[in-house]
Amino acid sequence: MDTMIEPTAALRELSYADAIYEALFQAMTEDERVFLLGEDIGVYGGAFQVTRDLFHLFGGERVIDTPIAELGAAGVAVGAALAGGRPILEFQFSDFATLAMEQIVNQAAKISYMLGGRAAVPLVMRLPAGSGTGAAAQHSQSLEAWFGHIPGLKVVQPSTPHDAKGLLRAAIDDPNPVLIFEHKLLYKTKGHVPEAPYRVAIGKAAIRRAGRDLTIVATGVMVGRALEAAASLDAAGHDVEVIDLRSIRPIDRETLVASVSKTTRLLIVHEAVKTLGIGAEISAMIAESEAFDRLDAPIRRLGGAECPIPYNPVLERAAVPQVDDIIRAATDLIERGA
Amino acid sequence: MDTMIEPTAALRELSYADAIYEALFQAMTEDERVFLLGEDIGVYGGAFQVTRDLFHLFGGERVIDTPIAELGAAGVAVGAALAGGRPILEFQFSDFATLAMEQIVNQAAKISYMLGGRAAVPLVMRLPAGSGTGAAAQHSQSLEAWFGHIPGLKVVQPSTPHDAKGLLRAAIDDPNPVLIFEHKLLYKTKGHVPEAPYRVAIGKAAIRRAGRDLTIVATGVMVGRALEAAASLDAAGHDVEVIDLRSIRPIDRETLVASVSKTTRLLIVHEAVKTLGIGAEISAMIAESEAFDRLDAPIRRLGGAECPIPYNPVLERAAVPQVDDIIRAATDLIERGA
Amino acid sequence: MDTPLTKPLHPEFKTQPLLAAVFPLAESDARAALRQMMLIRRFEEAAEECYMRGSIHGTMHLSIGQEASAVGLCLELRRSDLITSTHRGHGHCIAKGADPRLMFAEFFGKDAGYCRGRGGSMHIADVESGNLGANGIVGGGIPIAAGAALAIKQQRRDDVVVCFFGDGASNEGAFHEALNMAALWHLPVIFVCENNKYGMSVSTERSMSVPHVADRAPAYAMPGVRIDGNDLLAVLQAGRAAIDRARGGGGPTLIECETYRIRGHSRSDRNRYRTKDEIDAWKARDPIAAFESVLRDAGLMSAADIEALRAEVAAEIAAAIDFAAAAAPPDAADLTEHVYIAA
Amino acid sequence: MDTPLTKPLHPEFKTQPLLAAVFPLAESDARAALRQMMLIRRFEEAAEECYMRGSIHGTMHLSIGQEASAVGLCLELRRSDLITSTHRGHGHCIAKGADPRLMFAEFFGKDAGYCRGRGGSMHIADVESGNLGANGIVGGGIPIAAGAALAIKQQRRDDVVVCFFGDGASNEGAFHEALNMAALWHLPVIFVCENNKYGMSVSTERSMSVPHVADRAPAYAMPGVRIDGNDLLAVLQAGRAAIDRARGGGGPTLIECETYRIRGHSRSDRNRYRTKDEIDAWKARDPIAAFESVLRDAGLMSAADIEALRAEVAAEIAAAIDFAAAAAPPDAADLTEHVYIAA
Ligand SMILES: Cc1ncc(C[n+]2csc(CCOP(=O)(O)OP(=O)(O)O)c2C)c(N)n1
Ligand SMILES: Cc1ncc(C[n+]2csc(CCOP(=O)(O)OP(=O)(O)O)c2C)c(N)n1
Ligand SMILES: [Mg+2]
Ligand SMILES: [Mg+2]
Repeated sequence: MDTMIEPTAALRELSYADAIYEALFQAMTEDERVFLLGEDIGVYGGAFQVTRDLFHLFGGERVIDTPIAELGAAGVAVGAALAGGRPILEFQFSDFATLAMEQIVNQAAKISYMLGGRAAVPLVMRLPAGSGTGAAAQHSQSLEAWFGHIPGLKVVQPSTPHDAKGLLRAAIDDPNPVLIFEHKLLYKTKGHVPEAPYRVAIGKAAIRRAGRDLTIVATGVMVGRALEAAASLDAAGHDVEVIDLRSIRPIDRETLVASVSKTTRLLIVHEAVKTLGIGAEISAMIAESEAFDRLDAPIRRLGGAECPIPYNPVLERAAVPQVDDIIRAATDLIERGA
Repeated sequence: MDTMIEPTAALRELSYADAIYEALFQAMTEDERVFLLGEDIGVYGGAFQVTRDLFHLFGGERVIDTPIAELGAAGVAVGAALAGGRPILEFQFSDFATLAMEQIVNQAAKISYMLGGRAAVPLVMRLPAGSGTGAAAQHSQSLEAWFGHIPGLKVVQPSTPHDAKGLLRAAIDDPNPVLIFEHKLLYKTKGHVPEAPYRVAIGKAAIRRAGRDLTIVATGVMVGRALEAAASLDAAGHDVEVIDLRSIRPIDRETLVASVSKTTRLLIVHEAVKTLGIGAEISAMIAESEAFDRLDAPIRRLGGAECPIPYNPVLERAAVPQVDDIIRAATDLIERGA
Repeated sequence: MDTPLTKPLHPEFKTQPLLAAVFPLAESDARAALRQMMLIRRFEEAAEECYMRGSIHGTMHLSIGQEASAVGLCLELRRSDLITSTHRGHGHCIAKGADPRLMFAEFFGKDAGYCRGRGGSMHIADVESGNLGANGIVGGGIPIAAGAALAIKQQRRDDVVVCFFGDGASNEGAFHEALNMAALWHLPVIFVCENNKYGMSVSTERSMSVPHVADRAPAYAMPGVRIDGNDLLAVLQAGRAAIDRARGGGGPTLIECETYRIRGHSRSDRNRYRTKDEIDAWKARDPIAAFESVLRDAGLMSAADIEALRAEVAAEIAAAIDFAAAAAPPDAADLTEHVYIAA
Repeated sequence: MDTPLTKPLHPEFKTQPLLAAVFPLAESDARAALRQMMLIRRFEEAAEECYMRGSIHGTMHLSIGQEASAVGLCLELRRSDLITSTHRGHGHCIAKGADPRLMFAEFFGKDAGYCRGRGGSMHIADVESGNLGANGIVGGGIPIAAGAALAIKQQRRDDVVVCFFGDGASNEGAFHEALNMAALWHLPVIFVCENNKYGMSVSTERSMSVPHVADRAPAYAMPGVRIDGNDLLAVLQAGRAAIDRARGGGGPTLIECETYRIRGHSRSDRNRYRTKDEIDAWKARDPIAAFESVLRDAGLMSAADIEALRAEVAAEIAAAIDFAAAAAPPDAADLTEHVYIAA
């Protein structure tokens, strides 16, 4: 169901935020067990206006404004999931999930295993993440790698409105806890979104642009930057493949290995701090794979600088990869191994 | 000051727990700003008997039993550090740091940066970690990679009594927040520990065994297993270098690159879950380095299985690398590239 | 029965009256309650023996001396009601209806165990009988209980959730956040604090700024009830009232059961933080012995009846251990099974 | 002055008496207090203007209408006393003695700013004048304040810590954990809740199970005082008592200042959750106008004095903005400086 093309009509466009809204609306309409909880998701419509009027449409029992109490809210979501509910918990900023790690990691992730498969925690968590809004160090983190390290969790990072809707719906259907990292800069971006409900499989990367000279694996907001870079590189005669990782846990090893085996060069781009970011795992995974022997250049990563996100906008931009950085690194890799 | 050999007298041996105790005792004696806080560290002496009689020696104002409130205790430690204290916070199990991520990651790690260097958080956190005690999924995690991902933190993992004392003392001297991951299975292991205070530099790996055929980088409890494996491999004619990483953040890139450039093969062994464990970073770092071109075999990682730590002891053993696994992986690597 | 509840309660809330003049239990229920308490006691003793012998590994937190709160609360519950439990959770598990055979199988790490050998004592659970599980994280179960109650309320069921936790757990932020939400949303949950005077080695005086956990209830506009947790009938009464209230849509109650853990915190405890006198004084207030004498005095069971019951229970536990010992261990090849539930 | 404090307080704690008959401030202090409140107001208005014009980016939480709590508390503090602040922290920062020039420089992202352009509004701090910093995490500063008080106590200083936080923050577990420890250890900290009726869009009725934050104080055996937070003298009185108590070793106090945020929560707020009437009613209770009339009535300042002061303050803020605009930005090459403090 990954790509559902509506052949005749003009393609319907939605923003990323509206695509999420639509997935929520449809799931809540179809399944009365589905409910939302989070801070200011009711009348306020959510800090990023994602839940909009759902409070008015579904009422306060299905769109629950919690007190400012992230650990408790996560625990409430875990308990509700155990007792037959289908909670979707919005963290107002992903940074605040630091308060709820106990429930996410010790409880939600492990209950199924600790109970020998005799209980399930079908819990969806939505986490607006990333920098670029001038909100500084405590409102701009990209912490998805933490969750990628935890067996029992699934972690996705949609980069398009289409995937935002489809991955969210897949997450709602999933009997396991799923975290969705939504980059704040993407909420207003637009793209084709089919109206009928559909799922994008968790664990599958997407090849956004096929190419022969270099594989760029990018996540979240970096996918767009990688595509921009690829267009520039194309003009310079370099044919770059761009893969949207989409799923941080599990990782689509197969697609990555196949691509790198073909292109023989790999650049990974993410916004999270480089050290121990998802790029580390991808690099190591490829280095362990059958693609290793085909590499014609060292694997290269671009990630966030080794600092908290600063407030000053020039510093803030400098703290995460930009299109030029990608072009430079890609060119270097292609020319180096040539 | 890394290796302080006492040439004449028979080498004094201490357990890892006692080495930590000694560092605490000495620092508290020398600097009255140093104080301890944690759960049951007073009359009880700590869950692992590390703080022993310090409560009786230094009194309740310097050895503070906190209520069971990890987030609050971490915040109290941050505040005390900001106001001129030198807190050393013991988490009873590293798993419980999940409750304190907010204070550790949003506050302690970032305050210096957010305040433009105008404040410091000289805070030491001690975290007993790891599996092997039958304590199951919520008391056996190895989460050091999370903290390694966070600029502003330093993270060490001593594997010997000598380093346990020296790294702790270096951490106490450090004006930045430092986390010390202590593997529970190490507390009773013994080794040479000089009596006079000394520091082991944070950020320096140690070559525990020099060799030519393969570099094994190991952390924590895996260092001993790697050395055992190396001894076996030696008997089979394989000359293995074993590096004790010691510091997770910052990583001693130089030592690792030099070793791998020499041996041309790399195996990384840690207990933490393999995906996004420190092995991923080391692998990626080497793949990006000048050592990449010298590699004669793919980089290989051994890490924890992709599951929570199970209770059953046979499963528990199977969930983390053992000596045999290391021998097998090392042999495979050496023979593969030969 | 004397009661040690000498400190004043928070003025807004009264303690329950002592054992009601009218005996509040049907004869069959009384026998069942005694049996459950005995079963827990014998279970714990046997678990301790197995641990000493090395047939159980890891760690273990025994509830010897605290049987009345588990049994008194659960006696009033339906099977479809839920509980959340703690690291000291064997008693809750049995009281809610679990099978000791499958509990021992779990402690022995066997595939037949409730958690297929993956969880052990600290994660013992029996979702079938309504126990969502012990918890290795102090306070971890408190918001989970509130959440389960929320789901129940959304589903328009009249079931309730009983949330067990310790005095130490009431110092965790999770307690505050969960009680606030439960009260705010009138959730059908009963918060049952088993105040055994210590969180590991730290007494309530050294960890709590108020004398009683029930003193915290007014901060959530919630009834706070403090009772003698070693008096089964007092527990039963308080529990019944709170359960009825929750079931009827009246919202949560906080019940503080004053009790004592006779054994050390876990197997490695050296009891440095308390005196032998204190332990002995509480041993004299054994909840099982107390209830036995109530039953004898009321003429409901004879001494012989009681001893016969004790023997029956001992045989059940012995059989459970035999069952567990004979059961097959899990296959190491299945190590990563159950990490994810298949869609 | 009328007071809207009609709801009953928790019986154990009394509200402060209304504005004492005897004027409790020296004339110079009264003028200084008014000046500080005006400075904050003008600062906030100017910050808003700069934000609208695009010379400040990111987000911003204004404390317009809440000036009295910041100034009333800080007036009684020494420079060596400490405060912890919140996301809505400009007022606290100024009240504790920061220089508006360096604050604006920070908001403009300049190297001369208090945080060298790294922190911005949400992390504004001036450790020199005793402000340990605003905080982007709701409730994040509460345990930090307790910890700073612990260090002060260990150092045998008689300084105190004032911890500002909002009504919403009192629902966080950090609040519970920190207040318990502060009370248990008799720490010299004053917890000052600026209850402005809303945590973002959620009213206290919809987020708190008790009507008042001060109702939570008894759960920590801590005095809980509820006052009209728009009445500078009431704040001053309550603050003075609590500070004296803390300084004298008497332990912490929780002061709830009832106030209101006139502007939206942040720049993106559409005020869907409250009425214009409500906002207007509170505008009529402007803390600055109220204090001005007190000063006029007491004959301490004439209308002309007051307007002269307002002009002086406006000039100071204008100069601060000029300073900030002219200051140099940080060098992008220094991006990772200050991540670690050099040993
Ligand atoms: C979050 C957390 N902190 C600390 C511990 C270690 N620990 C286990 S039980 C316990 C004491 C709990 O006290 P209480 O809640 O009173 O329960 P009791 O053991 O007395 O039944 C402690 C500190 C833990 N398991 N989880
Ligand atoms: C831990 C955390 N949760 C949520 C937020 C988002 N947020 C910022 S301010 C705020 C409202 C805070 O309310 P209150 O404490 O009453 O302070 P006020 O804004 O009213 O001054 C929220 C929800 C945050 N910054 N931190
Ligand atoms: Mg207890
Ligand atoms: Mg507020």
